[in-house]
Amino acid sequence: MDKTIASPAEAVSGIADGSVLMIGGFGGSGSPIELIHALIDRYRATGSPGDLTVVNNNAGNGRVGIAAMIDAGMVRKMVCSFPKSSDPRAFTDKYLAGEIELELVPQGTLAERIRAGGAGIPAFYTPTGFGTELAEGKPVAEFDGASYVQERWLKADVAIVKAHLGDAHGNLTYRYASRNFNPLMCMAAATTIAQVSRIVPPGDIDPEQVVTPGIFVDGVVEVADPRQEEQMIRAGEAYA
Amino acid sequence: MDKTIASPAEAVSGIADGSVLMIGGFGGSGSPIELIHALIDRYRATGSPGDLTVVNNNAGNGRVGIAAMIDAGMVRKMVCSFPKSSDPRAFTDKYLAGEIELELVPQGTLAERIRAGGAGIPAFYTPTGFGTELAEGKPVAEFDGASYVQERWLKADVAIVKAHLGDAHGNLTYRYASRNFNPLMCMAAATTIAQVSRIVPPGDIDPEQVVTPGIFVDGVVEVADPRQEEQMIRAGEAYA
Amino acid sequence: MTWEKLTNTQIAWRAAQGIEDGAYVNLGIGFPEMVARYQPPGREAIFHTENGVLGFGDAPPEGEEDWDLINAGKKAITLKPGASFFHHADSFAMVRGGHLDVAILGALQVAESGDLANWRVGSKGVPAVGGAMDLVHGAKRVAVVTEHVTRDGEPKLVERCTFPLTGVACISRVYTSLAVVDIEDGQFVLREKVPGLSMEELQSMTGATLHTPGPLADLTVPEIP
Amino acid sequence: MTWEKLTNTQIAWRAAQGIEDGAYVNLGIGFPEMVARYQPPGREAIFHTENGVLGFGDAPPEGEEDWDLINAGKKAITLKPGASFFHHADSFAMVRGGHLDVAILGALQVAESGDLANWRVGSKGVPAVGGAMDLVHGAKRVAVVTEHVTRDGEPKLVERCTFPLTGVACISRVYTSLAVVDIEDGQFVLREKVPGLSMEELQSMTGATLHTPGPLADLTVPEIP
Repeated sequence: MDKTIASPAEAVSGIADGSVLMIGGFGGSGSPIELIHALIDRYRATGSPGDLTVVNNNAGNGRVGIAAMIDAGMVRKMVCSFPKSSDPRAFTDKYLAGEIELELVPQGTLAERIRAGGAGIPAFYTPTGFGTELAEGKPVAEFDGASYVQERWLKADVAIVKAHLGDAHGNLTYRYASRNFNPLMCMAAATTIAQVSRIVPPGDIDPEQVVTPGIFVDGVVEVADPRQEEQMIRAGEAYA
Repeated sequence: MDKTIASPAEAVSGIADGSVLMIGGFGGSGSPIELIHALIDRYRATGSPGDLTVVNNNAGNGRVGIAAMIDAGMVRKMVCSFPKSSDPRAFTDKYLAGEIELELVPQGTLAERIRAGGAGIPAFYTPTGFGTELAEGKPVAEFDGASYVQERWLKADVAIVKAHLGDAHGNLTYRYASRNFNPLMCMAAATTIAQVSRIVPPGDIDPEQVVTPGIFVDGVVEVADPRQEEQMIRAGEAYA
Repeated sequence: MTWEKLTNTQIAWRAAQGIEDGAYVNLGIGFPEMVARYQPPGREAIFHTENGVLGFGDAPPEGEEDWDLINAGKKAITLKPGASFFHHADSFAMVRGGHLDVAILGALQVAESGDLANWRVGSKGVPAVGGAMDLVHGAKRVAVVTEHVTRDGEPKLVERCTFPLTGVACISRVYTSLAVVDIEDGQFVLREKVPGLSMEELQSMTGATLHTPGPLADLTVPEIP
Repeated sequence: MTWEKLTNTQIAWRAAQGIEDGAYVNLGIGFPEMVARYQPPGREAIFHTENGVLGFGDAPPEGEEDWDLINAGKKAITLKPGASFFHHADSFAMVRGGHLDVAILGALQVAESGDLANWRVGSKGVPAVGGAMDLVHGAKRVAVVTEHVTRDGEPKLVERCTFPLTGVACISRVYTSLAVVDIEDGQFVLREKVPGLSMEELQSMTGATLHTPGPLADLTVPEIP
């Protein structure tokens, strides 16, 4: 069992045009910047993968990461809860020009839909959004006298996530609050690729401290000193 | 913030007649034996709490733990997936005599219903049990061409669980596979009491290694050398 | 008689007095975050942030930020002893599952029914909702901190929200720059108003009837620099 | 011609040959657990148990059990490098969410539709289902290991299950003491039968039509002590 992959470029080489792509992270925390940029490199070199639906809590910031994907024209649609940031130009410009679609989902519902996708639960009821425009057209039901909205699972063709330690079985740990959506997306995608700061031998991660068990992960690539999106944005960097 | 409680007797003193009581563990692994036995002591001394509905994967083994609760006559109903064990007399005798009710739930559905109770999800759909007698009378629905059963959340008045380390905030870790249903039950009960092998100062459990965050726990009681149910059964012990 | 409206820091101070020792609390991004600064002496609330941290503390000194340790507003935070990390589904299980004691949010409008509008003014621009629609469900008490009227003098406490809703019948208390108002049985119930402000004046700045079935107190807060 | 039926260990051996290197596998309690012993050289499957362990190994020597480290059958186990622990909801997310490659279960009856009955004979006694109803959904392949007929000689491969169902249309392959049978489009498709056993004899011990659209091989297994 060896799920290690030699490079970010190789790790993202199988992502197809038109894919639904989950990208971990909340803002810059837990964002797999090097995998995203490898995907942009591939798109610039080959024109593929394009026409992507990207699932992420946000819709990019500044001119790096997901924002750079949007700038590059690879993204057809965003599924997110908060498509705003300190520098939201990439998404905002395309959205106002009608060049990108948006499916806006409340943050907790987004998390739960992804978890449901990973857990084989095709639909569930939540109080969130009941009576609001984000529930329009969705089935509603009453349980024990309260009203709820039916929400559907969310699955992806591929998830790319950022973790801290990883092993050849795909077991992962995360650093601080960079956990966020990453463990859920690992569960909900047909193929999951994780960039990790360090690959360790199987057994080095205490079985009680594994956050994402390897069964949810297909490939692990080491990026020893990952860039942090927030720092890149503060430094005014652009991935162009 | 100090959720520590001095003794098992004090920890179980607030459980009322007729309560829905979740008890953690899978067989003997993760079973809060000392809290259960403190509850039996209280029932023998005061006649309360009786008429309990107990949620646990199993229905007791031998003459200790949940089996001893059943023997003592405190349990009106069991909600479980597998009411059999190496020595299932306590439940079997009462069940065949019509003296105890049984709600039989597939194990994964039991886990998911408890998680849903803790997560504010009143109902969800699962493929499990579709077309079987355990789904009789439940709503069914089709999603993407497949058939699913609607299941409801499961909540409790009180959960008693067994953990390994705990702190005054209620943060918990578990030992090996004794995790099982315990973290879910902590979420799903109005009041959760954990017995732990050791109480440590807040901050001693690495925030990344907390399995149950303290928000789900109301009381923590130290039982320094907890008994293990399986060993008690092999030794032929009875709590009578 | 003259009266003075509360500053945002004073509203935050007043809201902080309503939080019990040991309460689990989520504060909305921006203005509501200020509530954390004014915990009364001897009380310690545990703060939750949607992105998976319980028990966080103040911002670190500038230059010492770790951008893997942020709150829902994407500001750098620190940890207190007893903190924990968890993923987003567990984080919103805490929210939706009724485990938070208090959530305090900002508002565009609050209706006497308890409806809240706080995420969108109209149909223009880029819509963004974040965790607001989840937070209004589940917390045992959901309160609002807000100016009493808009910059243009329009009431923010109204009979019916005209902006898109965040949630239906979800708010139980409103701390404004002029008053403390509870929502009970579909009515605004006035609990406190700033000294010197008459009922008539306050009612004229409020878009629905203020009821006073019980005692009415002065809304007095300390000077906060 | 004479023929010999397979022993349980031989059925387990045959089922083990169908598990790829690196597969995630759940083995039902009892007879199916034996499959783990016969992984072909050079292949390593990762075993999952419902109570929250991935990557467990053999039983420890007697006397060295740790009863916090058990499998779904409540037998003591050991861990292999790369193991992990998780709670029951995550464990069944692995099951229901389609993350297991193979689940292998025992059977009372298997119908040509793929229906499985394996949890209850009738309406008497104490019913117990455990994780069986979950395991038949989600794993990419769900196989059965079983005697071909009951002790009384009744077929276990049938047109329609008469015992209470565990799951509908969930089984894709059956390893019996006499044959390997796939279930495709609501039909039993015979792949292998023990040497010397005629089609007629096998059919007479089977409760529904065995189809042979493709090549038919001898079901040969080594002697296992």
